[in-house]
Amino acid sequence: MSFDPVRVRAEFPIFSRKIRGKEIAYLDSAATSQKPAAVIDAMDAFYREHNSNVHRGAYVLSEEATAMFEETRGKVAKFIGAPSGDGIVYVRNTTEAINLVACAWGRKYLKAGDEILLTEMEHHSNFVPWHQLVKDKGLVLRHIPITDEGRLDLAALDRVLTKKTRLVSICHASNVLGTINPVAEITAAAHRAGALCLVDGAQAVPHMRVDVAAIGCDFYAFSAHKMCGPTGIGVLWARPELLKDMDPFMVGGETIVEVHLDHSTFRDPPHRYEPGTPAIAEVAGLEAAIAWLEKTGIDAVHAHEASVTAYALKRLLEIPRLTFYGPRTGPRGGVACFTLDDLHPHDLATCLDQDNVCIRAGHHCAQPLMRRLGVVATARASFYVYTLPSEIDRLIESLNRAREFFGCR
Amino acid sequence: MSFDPVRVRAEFPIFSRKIRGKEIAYLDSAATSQKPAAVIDAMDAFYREHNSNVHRGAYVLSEEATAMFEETRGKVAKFIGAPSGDGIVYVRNTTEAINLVACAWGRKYLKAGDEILLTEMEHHSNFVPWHQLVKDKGLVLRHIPITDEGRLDLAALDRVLTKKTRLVSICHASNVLGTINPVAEITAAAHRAGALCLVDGAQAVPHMRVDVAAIGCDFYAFSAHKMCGPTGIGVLWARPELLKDMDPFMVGGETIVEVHLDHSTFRDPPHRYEPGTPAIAEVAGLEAAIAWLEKTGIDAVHAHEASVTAYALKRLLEIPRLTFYGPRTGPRGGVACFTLDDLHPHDLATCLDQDNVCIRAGHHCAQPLMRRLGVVATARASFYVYTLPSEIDRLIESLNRAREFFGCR
Amino acid sequence: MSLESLYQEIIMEHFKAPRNRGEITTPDVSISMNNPFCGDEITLHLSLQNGRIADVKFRGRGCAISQASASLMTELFKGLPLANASTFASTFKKMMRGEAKSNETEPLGDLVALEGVRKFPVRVKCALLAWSAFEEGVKGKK
Amino acid sequence: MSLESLYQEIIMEHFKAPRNRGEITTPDVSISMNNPFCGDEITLHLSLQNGRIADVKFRGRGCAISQASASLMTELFKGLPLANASTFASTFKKMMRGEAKSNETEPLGDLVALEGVRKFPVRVKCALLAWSAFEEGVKGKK
Ligand SMILES: Cc1ncc(COP(=O)(O)O)c(C=O)c1O
Ligand SMILES: Cc1ncc(COP(=O)(O)O)c(C=O)c1O
Repeated sequence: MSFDPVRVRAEFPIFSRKIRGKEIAYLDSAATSQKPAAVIDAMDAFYREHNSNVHRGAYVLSEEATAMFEETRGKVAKFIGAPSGDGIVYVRNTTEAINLVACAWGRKYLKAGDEILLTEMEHHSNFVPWHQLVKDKGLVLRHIPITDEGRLDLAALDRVLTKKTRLVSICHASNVLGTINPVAEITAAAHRAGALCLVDGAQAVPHMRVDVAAIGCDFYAFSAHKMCGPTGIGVLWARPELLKDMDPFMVGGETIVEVHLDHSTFRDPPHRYEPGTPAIAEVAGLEAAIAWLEKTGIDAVHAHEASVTAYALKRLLEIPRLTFYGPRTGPRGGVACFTLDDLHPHDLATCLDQDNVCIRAGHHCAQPLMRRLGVVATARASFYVYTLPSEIDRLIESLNRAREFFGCR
Repeated sequence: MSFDPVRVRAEFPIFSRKIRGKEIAYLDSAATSQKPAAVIDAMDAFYREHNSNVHRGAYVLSEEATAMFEETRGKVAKFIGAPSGDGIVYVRNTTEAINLVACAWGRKYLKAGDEILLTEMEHHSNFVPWHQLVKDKGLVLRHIPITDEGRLDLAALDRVLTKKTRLVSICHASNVLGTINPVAEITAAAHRAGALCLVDGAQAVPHMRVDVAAIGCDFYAFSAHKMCGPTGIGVLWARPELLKDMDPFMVGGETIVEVHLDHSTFRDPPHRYEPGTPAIAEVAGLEAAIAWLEKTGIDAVHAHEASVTAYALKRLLEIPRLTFYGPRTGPRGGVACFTLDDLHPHDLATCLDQDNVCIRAGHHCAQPLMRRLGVVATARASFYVYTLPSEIDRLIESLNRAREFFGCR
Repeated sequence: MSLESLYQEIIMEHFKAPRNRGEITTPDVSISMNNPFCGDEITLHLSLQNGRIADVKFRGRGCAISQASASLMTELFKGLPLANASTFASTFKKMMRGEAKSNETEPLGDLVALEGVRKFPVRVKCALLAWSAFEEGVKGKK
Repeated sequence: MSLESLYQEIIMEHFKAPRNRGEITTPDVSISMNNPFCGDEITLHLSLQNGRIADVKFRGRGCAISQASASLMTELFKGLPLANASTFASTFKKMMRGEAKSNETEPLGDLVALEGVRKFPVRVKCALLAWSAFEEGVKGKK
């Protein structure tokens, strides 16, 4: 079955909505994706037909909910190339996944003088949890710099990856530059140096085939809401051997074997890390999102995005006085960051909104990268499986109208 | 408008489902409640019409989502009698709320020798986070004992509440005994002793009018999924003055003001405690749940439950060799815990499931209380706004069938 | 699935009159385990002689399924070489996962009555409790 | 709401030619602030004399709204008693929350052009940035 973008788009109910009498050109999928009817309906059906708490009920509803909840671990594992569901921990989002590693692994194993290696292009979610740990533990943070084109400067790796590096934590794809990082290569280097490797896959899993076994990494994090799934659920995959020995993070019901008045003992992973009633309906939504992406074909999704992105880059670069950030060639993700003349991205975004062209303006939770690029904020258009070339045309027209309105040269 | 249980029940789609050709008698609402169509539809509508990330987008969808997300804080506050939405932190569930206080407040302010006072009837979620803290910090845990009838033994308060007590953390209503604790009185005693008071309202907010201002407590925690709302969202209310000075807990996008390569600075509450993309659709669901409970009338809900519970107690106590746990008189919550002869609660639950009577069997995440009661597990039937007396009749019939099947005396 | 197919006669019989309940004074293996879902507990004692299970006893609190499973297990194990017992344990677990063929389960004898538990997923852990305790207890023994 | 009602002529004029940009060599008040949503920054300098704002300058990077708002604010403040400036700041914030009556906002003069920002909720913080910096900077001063 060939990929038909118009038919795919028709599966997303939100695009039948009109604002100011016009369709929405939603170019902010890097912030969160829209959801196909199949995902919305799956959660709906859960609440209407199967809703109950998991794990403890000896009745049909609870058995159904539990089976769905646990079997989805295996489906998630398969989707990202992990050997089994044992390494799948349900979390709220990518941010929580990284906090979990920082606390449950980092607090247990790291000591003063140990080094953590990040990159200059990380999302705040892959900076701030480490900042906390660095402060508490006396660790040292290092960063892989980026080239002017917006790729990791791997020539610098020898300098920043040292014998003291205990963890390398990097994004698989940048939410600003669109760069896709060579995570397998970096993982191999990390392992040679005796360090573990965490990959922040928030911008990768929705858009391309991910294979954690092939990457070889130790931790992999992503969020459902950016991959056609619901809010409130994300995944930390970790090697089961690592999960087994890490400390508990948040604790409570579900995480324990025995509770006494003054102490408790903990269950095996993954449940050890899933405190309290989990996001059950959201797991049903995640399952549906994965099924939908598999049905649509993740390679087809990637190819479609690549062609839309190539078209967008071509059209954007024709605009006078537009500064573009990130690689212009080679495989890259579907985000296009830019500034226009001396127009502030906020003013631009507000102008575009008048035409229902939804872009993001700001630092994109990547202030350190913004500083490296010498800006405070940029405009960002980002694309997904449902993006049509006609939406790129609307973006360009709207940018031109904004230039006129603000009297750009 | 008077309360019509049959009409109310008709608003819950799950009750039109038949299993083995029969309707479901869902008597496990203390584990999680069923959801009215209004709540399911609100989330559906969010995804179909308004879905977008919050806080950053300068376009209509994002403005709508942000307004809904932030305005719901005020509605939640009003629902629990809090003066404003400033003290409302969105969390995953009650368990996360308590972990948040243990980490963000407890780790900052408590030191070796300080005491925390719990009760013997707490849910694991109000034991385990403190066990972790006690171990790390050298604190002392104390417990308010319970009477044989299953009430807090307030006569013992003088002994367990000491000059060293820094926090009293107690459930508003017990998920096992049904006891409703005098939380205002205990908060006053805590404050007199110079301690703060956290109330675990997981079993109270769904069932009765809660007024945190009248209680006077410092922290109040609850979960949406037990109050007709979705999974994946809960609330920590805290006095804004306390929130202001607590340490960050989990960190990342949304929690920060400035991120540099090696350090970051944090935002004001409540956002400081809400890391990454939040459970946005779930907040829409929570808003709808509150609106539904307000429309139905929380006092009417409480009165309905009281009458169903009274009927259930009367019928249960007629059964020979049934041991009942918890107060039999006075205001109490809608849970009925019992054991039958020497029948194991698991066997009982499986028998009842054959008749589509859904009860819970086990320790109900309250192992310390089970030990106090001298049992390993009990059966538990729990009631809510949609429970009908005819379901109690089915419970009793089914229990009698089980007695016969297992040849009880 | 009916109640009768879960609680077969042989199960009810072992539940009501469990074999080998008690303790061994100086056991070679003593192991306690519990089921975190329901709090059910078991303590299993083994005495070993020349690689055989000379005696086996259990104590515990639990449901009909877990008690009958423990009783039937001890009955099967008494006098058996440890290696055979371990094979039986693997077969039993396989059966509970629905992965065992009927010719494989035959040697389990009366324990086959527990196959019906498979249709009651939350109860599978009840049936397995004694077996998990056994496997944990003899880990590393030959 | 149309773009024209947001970016009124007076706003565009102040954005393109902001007044009082720069620094004061030895300011009595110097305060920097940023908007966590977009990273916009402002640094505000005041020199005070006998409870009056003798001079005021700002620097910053930001959008048309935040720059025009800062420019208009400094224009209004220069020479004003500090107390009056604080009152204006309260009135301005009230206006942005939609809580000010029109007779209250009149003294704000050209700043009333910013009232349209109210219809663009995420942009309200842009309009308020300079004012928040002012309030933070003079906190505790008389
Ligand atoms: C009294 C009490 N506290 C806390 C909890 C934990 O709630 P959650 O699982 O939503 O975190 C429960 C739920 O069973 C409860 O009954
Ligand atoms: C690269 C990257 N990492 C992490 C995150 C954080 O994801 P979440 O907000 O779902 O936790 C994002 C989302 O913007 C991202 O783009």
